[in-house]
Amino acid sequence: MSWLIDLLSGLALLGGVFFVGVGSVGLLRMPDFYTRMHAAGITDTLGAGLILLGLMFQGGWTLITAKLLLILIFLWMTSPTASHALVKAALADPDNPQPLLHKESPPSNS
Amino acid sequence: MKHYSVPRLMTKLLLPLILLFALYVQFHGDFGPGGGFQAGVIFAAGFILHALIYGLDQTQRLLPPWVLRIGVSLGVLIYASVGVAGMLLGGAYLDYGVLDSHDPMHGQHLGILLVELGVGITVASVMVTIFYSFAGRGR
Amino acid sequence: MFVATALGILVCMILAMARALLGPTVYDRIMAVNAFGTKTVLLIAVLGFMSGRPDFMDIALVYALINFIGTIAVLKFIRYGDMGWPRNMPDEPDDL
Amino acid sequence: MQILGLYNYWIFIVLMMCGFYVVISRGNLVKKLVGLNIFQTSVFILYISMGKITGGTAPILIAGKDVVYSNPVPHVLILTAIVVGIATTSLGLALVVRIHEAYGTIEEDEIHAQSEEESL
Amino acid sequence: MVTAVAAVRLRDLFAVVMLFGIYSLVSASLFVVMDAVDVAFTEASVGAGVATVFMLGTLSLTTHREKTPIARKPLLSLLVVIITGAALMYGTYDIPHYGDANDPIHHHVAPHYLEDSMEEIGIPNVVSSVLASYRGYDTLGETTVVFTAAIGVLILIGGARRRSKRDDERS
Repeated sequence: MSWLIDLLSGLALLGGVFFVGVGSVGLLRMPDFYTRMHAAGITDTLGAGLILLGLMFQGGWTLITAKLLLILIFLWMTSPTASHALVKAALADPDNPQPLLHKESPPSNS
Repeated sequence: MKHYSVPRLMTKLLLPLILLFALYVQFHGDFGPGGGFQAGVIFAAGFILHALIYGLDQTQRLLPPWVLRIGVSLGVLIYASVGVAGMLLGGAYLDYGVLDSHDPMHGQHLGILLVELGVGITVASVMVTIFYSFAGRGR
Repeated sequence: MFVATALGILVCMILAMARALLGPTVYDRIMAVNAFGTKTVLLIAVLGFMSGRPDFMDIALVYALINFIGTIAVLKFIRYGDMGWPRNMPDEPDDL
Repeated sequence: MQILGLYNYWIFIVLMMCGFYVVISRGNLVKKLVGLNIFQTSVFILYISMGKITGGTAPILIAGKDVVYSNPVPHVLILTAIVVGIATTSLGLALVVRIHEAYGTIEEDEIHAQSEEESL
Repeated sequence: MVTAVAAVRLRDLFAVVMLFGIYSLVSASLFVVMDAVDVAFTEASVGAGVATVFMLGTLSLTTHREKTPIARKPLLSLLVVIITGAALMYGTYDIPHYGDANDPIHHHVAPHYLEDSMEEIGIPNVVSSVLASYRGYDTLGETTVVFTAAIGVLILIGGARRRSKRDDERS
């Protein structure tokens, strides 16, 4: 039973690190602000979720798991809110370059 | 106001959790990491979040500045009076062992609890006071 | 296993820090700082398990909360240049 | 080996020198405060690193186990120092705000220039 | 560590404040590595949240561009800094090694705190017991300093201007 838990948590941690890595590379390499925002979302949801899940497997049914769950809930509540506020602020700022979508496609279809 | 709803709702959901967590840190400080200083700062951070989202006036209605001014001094007063109480009960200043005549360990527990409470009240009030000063200055 | 995870997160933190340093606009920097905070939460959680004392999740919890407050404060500052909004003005543009 | 064991002090010295450089070379008052904070944090790191024992763990006692704990005394000192540090920093920031109201600038050179003009 | 170096180079004070937030996060994780959990807790709650908010408050009341682009006398400052750093580094050769269990500081009062805390105080967190009980005077002094700082801030920028503005509106 122990090896199964280790295997599961190892897989989850590996997946989590992979997604965090993808998010970070995206954060660095994407061409403009809005696409970078998209990459950062991966870190916040899948990466954090999988890593904390892997840790939860190790924690077992204890207070630690409850706290990890709380961290996960907080992260999933706060980071979309922060992203939402961030994008709204960026869109409202006239100095900031607007998304490419508005420049390339005619505004009639949406 | 209606465009501002997502952060507002989240604040409404998060604020009780933050304050509850601050209280947990305050009173669980004997067993895990935590204590008066940290709890005070977290408590203040909760109110700062409220002030950022809902505006300073709303927060000042919730937590008026005169409460804070009392709180700032009350914390230090609690701390110092715990020491004086120890002196009155026949010990040295800030010696908590005499607070409970049966078991010195309970006295120590009680003393640390009260002292941490005093520290927490002072730190929280000081942080919110400073925030009010900075935020209220700009208008 | 935990060591590998922690190292991976560290590398990602360095990437996020590079974005925060390079970031052409202010918003890029804020986003990088936010992502950096999230990664720090994960790193602290993993470190707690690594050192064999996993009862220190409180710190990670505090990070998750405080990071949000910091981001909101920065955004608010950028948007309004003032901490005391809303003032008693009825026609304040109120979309953040 | 003799030298490598001292790396924590080197990190602390580099950080401290960064803070020191900002404080003495920059004219902006807010930046000076940030430099002072970096300086302060480097001292924190020095204290905490002195309290660390290799193989030790955090000084929260576990009943019934025989483990090495790190030294709690520096932790206590730094714990209070951080909170006092933020309080004094905010006092400094308040002074900066007052200076800005009085002189209309937060650059040290301009303040000196203005006060010299007044004294003439 | 790199953050600090970078933070001093940037001219936009706003970015400096944010980088200072990152720097605080990094140092807090460093504290976790060095077993100082309580300190990391404090640094996390103070450095990332409250300090940033206060600095932003100051920036909103003043200006957020630094005007002088480079240091006034960079060479002189750099020279002073390098000399001081070299002197400090020379001083480190007599200091005990990192993580050495035989340091003098681990044999003065710390063993007493660690061994007797359970019997005398009865709480497992030694940091709390030292903070509140063994070194109670110290903490009382610290609390008083925080109190005094709040009084100072109140005197300096507390609400004075608002009252005068209200008077203006009344008159």
